[in-house]
Amino acid sequence: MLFAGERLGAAHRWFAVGIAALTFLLSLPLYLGFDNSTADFQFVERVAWIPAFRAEYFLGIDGLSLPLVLLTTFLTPIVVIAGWEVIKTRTAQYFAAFLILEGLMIGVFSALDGLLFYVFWEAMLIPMFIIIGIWGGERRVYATIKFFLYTFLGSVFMLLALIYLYLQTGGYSILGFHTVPLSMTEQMPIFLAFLFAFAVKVPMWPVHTWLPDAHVEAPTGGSVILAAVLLKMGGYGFLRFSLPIAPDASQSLALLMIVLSLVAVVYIGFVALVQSDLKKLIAYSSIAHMGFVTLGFFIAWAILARTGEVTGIGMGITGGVVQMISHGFISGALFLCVGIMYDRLHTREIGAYGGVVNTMPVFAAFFVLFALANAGLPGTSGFVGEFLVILASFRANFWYAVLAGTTLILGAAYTLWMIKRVVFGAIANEGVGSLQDLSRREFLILALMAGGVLIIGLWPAPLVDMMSASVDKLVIQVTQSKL
Amino acid sequence: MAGVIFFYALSGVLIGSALGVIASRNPVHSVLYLVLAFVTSSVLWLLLEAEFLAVVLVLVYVGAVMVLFLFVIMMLDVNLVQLREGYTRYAPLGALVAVILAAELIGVIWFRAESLPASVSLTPRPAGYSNTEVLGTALYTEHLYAFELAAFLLLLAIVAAIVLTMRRRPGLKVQNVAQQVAVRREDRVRLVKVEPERDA
Amino acid sequence: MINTYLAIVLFPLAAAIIAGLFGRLIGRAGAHTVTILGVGVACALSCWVLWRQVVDGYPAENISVYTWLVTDGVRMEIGFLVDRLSALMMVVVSFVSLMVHIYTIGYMHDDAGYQRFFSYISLFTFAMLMLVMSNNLLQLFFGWEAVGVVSYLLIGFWYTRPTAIFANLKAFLVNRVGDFGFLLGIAALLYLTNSLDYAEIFAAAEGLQDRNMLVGNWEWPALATACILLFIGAMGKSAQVPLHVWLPDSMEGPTPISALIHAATMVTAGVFMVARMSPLFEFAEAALSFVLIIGATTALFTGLIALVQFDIKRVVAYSTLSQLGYMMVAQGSSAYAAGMFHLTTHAFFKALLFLAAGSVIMALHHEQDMRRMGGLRRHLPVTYWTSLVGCLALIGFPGFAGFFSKDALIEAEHLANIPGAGYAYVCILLGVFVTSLYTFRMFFMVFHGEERLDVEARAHLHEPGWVVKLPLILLAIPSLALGWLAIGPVVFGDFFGGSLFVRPVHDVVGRLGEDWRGPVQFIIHSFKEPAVYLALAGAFVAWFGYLYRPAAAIWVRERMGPVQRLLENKYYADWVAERLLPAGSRALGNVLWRVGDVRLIDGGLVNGSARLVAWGSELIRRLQSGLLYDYAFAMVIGLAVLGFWLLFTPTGAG
Amino acid sequence: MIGLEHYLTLSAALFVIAVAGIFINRKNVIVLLMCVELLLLAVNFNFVAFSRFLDDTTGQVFVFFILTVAAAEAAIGLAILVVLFRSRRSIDVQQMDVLKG
Repeated sequence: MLFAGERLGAAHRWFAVGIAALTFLLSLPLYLGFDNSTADFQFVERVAWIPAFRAEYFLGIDGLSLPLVLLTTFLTPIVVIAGWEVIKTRTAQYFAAFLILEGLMIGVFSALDGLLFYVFWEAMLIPMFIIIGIWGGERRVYATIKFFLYTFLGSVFMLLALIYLYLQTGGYSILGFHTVPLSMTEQMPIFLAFLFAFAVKVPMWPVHTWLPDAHVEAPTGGSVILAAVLLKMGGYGFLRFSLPIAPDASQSLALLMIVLSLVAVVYIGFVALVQSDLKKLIAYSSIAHMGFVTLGFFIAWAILARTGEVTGIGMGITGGVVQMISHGFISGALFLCVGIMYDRLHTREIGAYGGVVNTMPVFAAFFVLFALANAGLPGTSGFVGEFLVILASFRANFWYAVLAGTTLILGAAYTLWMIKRVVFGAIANEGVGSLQDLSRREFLILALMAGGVLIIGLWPAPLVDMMSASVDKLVIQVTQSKL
Repeated sequence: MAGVIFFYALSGVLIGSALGVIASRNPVHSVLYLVLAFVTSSVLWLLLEAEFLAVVLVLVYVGAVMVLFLFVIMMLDVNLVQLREGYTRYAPLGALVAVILAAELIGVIWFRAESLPASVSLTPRPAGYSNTEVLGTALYTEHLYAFELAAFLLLLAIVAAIVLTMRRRPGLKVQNVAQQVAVRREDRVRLVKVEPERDA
Repeated sequence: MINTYLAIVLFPLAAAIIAGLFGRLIGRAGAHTVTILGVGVACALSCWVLWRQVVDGYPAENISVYTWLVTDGVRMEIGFLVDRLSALMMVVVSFVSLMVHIYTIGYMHDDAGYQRFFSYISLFTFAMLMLVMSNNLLQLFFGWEAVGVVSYLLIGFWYTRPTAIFANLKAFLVNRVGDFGFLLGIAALLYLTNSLDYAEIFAAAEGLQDRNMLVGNWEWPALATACILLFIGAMGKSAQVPLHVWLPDSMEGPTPISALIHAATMVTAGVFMVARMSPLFEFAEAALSFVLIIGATTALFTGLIALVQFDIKRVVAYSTLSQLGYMMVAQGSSAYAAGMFHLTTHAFFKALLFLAAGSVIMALHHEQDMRRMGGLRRHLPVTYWTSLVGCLALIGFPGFAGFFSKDALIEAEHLANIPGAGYAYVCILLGVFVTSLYTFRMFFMVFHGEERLDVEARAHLHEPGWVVKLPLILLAIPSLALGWLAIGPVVFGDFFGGSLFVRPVHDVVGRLGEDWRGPVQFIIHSFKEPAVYLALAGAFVAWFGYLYRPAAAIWVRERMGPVQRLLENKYYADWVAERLLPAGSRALGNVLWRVGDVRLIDGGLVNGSARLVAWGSELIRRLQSGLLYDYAFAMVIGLAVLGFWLLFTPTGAG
Repeated sequence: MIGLEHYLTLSAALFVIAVAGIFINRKNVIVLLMCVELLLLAVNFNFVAFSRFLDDTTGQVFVFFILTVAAAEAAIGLAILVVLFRSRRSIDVQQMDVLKG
């Protein structure tokens, strides 16, 4: 595809979509065959990779990684379709980059070998770098370099930690990492190393400035994948590495993490309020939502401290994971909507729009649905994650819940204010007047995303049952000290 | 007792000449000071009963190298005025560092040198002791390879110096013997078939 | 029985989806028939359910439909709890919604978004029914927010009007502030009882009575905190004082939805929720007095604002606000039955008043300002008589529905002895006077006095068709009769049965009911109470001021200059909500963004480190001066330092 | 009685002066070369002193080699100097900062 793409002519688009759809179909048996009751890893593939370091090609999924894998396979065909007419130059390489990216992302989510995980983690940057770098907007070079350096700098520390762990356990298997006893002086640097790598990816508050730039400059497909899946790697990393491997260090730094998450929710909420660029606004809103994810993970010890029992910790972590999945759908869909508008009017400024509903009613309906989901309307997936996290954080501390709760108001404020200025109102200018409504292709992708958002919103039971066993195991791991 | 006075006098001259080398305005003066320094040190070496080396120093080294210096200075008609400027902007600082360095070295020699055979008295020399003979045997037995190497080094220096400075001045008509010898018959002789002409 | 409940809920939803998505296909007629059919079925079924519950004594049912989510030992389900309380509410909601559906055919006749409007109002009915029938906090919250969203869509129905889209954003955000408190209340209850299901929570309520909860570093009574938080949600939805700013602005929406939202359903959700949570509130004394004080304040002060309004719909809106205050007062004094009864009667006569106002507006070709009305008695007879019934019911004229529910409520509150009861009693008495004053001020200005109509309005002044008049009459009947029939069984009898839980110490309604011997005796008894006289006095003052000698009204207005201005600016509540808060948060957002993100993080951390590296390399570049002796000097310094370290520092000398 | 320290002090002084000569003189390259010669002289001095006091001729052998090296170095140094002069027209150290960063 990468090399022979052009020669295929028009067919290469169908070819790309075919492959992406095929991968999604292949991932279905993963879900159907998945046994919810056990917490250990399933569909395990284990082949010696670099015998010298005893690093193995060791893949497997459990309750936590399966939903993320499904999210990736579900979104990639949509992203490929979304980029169909939009991308004019070198389309074959564009689709190839996405397919490679998809493979690497699935690799990250299913890698159970430390080195393999790291390889996938770094390799995943390259296609993203290319996507933003070549097909991006005006300031794409600055944005993509910043994105690359930020993430790369973060993950270098992770490599150190992985090597140290390798020395401790003699192998790279993550399962080994989870059980190896580590003293506090060991756990703290390891946790900080992982923290730095994942905090950049989530992104957490102080290291988040790369996201708005990357989103503004990325092409539609790129920013959908960036928002929908790449941000989840940070969250997944916390679950797979930081919490189980260094529980005591996590406990001591839990307050810091909670404060950072709450700052992300409130501070970024206000910042999002004043954005005039659509994509920046959605980028900031996704930072605020991801703040919930980290909040959900790190209130475990606060709950333990206050109530003494374990109930509520599982709810927080489940809430975090569900929030990740739902955020994937919602912010992905919002970016698709912005992309659709950008394809027509080539501007992302809110000021340039107004009264879109008059000329594009169907699109407006979808856009309002996704905006409400972004504001956490019950019945949509946006609500489920936030609801669980707020309930759990109330057990930890009243004021955590209050601060987290402000997202209800702030979220609604900046999202619906944007809707008021863009969608509602009289037709602002002749540009908006000349808009045509959705094409069949765009309708299809938005409908798929809306389906995802509503299904998880109305009936999240299957998603939660899928991960309940793994969450319980994680809760046990988290509460046991490893000193 | 004479040795001590003698030693101090010579040391004074030596240091004075060394200072002269670096302090004098005119490069010629500094070369001459350098010669003085070498001669004084060779005499001191005599004190240390290293006669052969002392003589070699003066004969070979001073004779050849110092003369070379003088020759080069004379050749390069360096305008002396420009050289008057005096020292770099941080001369005082440099001097300070030199003093520190000196203090360190002297500190090592005098205060810390417990392992030195400080007060060993000079071992008396056996009667027929001849420095040159001992040196010669050492040179040609243990250090033969080094010696050959040194010789080769000198050859290399000569060739290098010539290669560096040799240049063919454009105007010079020099006979290139090698080329003349290497000429072949074809370059010089050309067989031509000429039609005999009849007078019409 | 589950499929009947499912039918009640799903029919309006299905109708909404059909009308919404396939609006163009089925055309205007198709849309309204489908939706009316859907809501009609729901109404019929709910009446049947109510009938069975009340007459046949069918027991309350608590069924769960499906499991929404199970995590950490907490089962979250979607289910129905149908007891007398929710059955009554189901009937009220579906009946009024049906009336509005029929009425809209006339009102929205020439509006482009006809189908869209119908799908919205039946979606609204679905959301309201889900809220009312839910058996756990999660579904209650789902209904709560869904109703908020649909009201957002309805208020902003004419989306091309800037004031409309401003009003709907404001309404949604203020509701969201309420929901914020509501969600924290749910979280508190989950924390205390580890379950979201009503049955389990109510069972555990007794035990939680005196348990304290750690809030930050204060010890607050647990149950009271939870109930107050829940009540904040109710304040948002039922527009109690601090969060009432959105209600008057939601007039931007079409009149039917003002009737639907303000009279019958959405706003009363708060009152219903407090009644539903009565088992909790009973054990939280602090929460009850909080409700009482807020309700009383709302009742009096919003009533005063109504005095200075000239837009007919705004007057009715503010009157709804103050009536809601009355209902909350009833709930606060544990007279839940009286509160619910007032809610029911209010639903009917307020919907009547709204639709009457709508018909006046339609008649005068969308003229809403009372100053350009007057003397319509002769032109709109049916509207005149029905709105007279509505006004008398509203002020609590003896014999009308409003009288029975309001007086019962006032006397019950009089008997309450929880802190704040005295203040509340004074407020509601003054409120009665103010209510009758503004009601009859509106009545006289619209129907009596000289005609201040502008020319073209009078030209085609016509009474709207039967599609409008029929609902008016249908709503007038219960405003008249309901009081006589229902007060006995509903308030004093055991109509609500188990669904309302009242602790004996708070049972004011019970004590009031001891000497209850029928409605007539209640009317005679009420003459001993000040309420009725205040109502009549209010009406007289209104008559005197606006008909007999208008000059007197103007004279009063000059004297009350500052008070007038205060009322006009609605105590500057609007100023805070529209100017201060948004501008403040935007300013904060800008500061955080400009300083925080752009300058500090981006400038300092990211580009800053880049600049640092550049500066460093510049410095080092200068070291390479190219002069030979500089290098030599550097070497010698190195040598000196090494020597120094070697000789004089302990490590070196070792 | 002249002990080994005296000789070492003398050679140290010589060394230091030579070193100072290298980096504080402004004049020209030749002085630099001369200073290098001086340095080597100081070193030879040490060798001779030690060989005398430790009664071991290898020191002197070494001096012998140092001299050859010094000679070679001087020769090449001057050759470079000549070439430098030819291309630069002056041997003033001040201008020769082509290496400037």
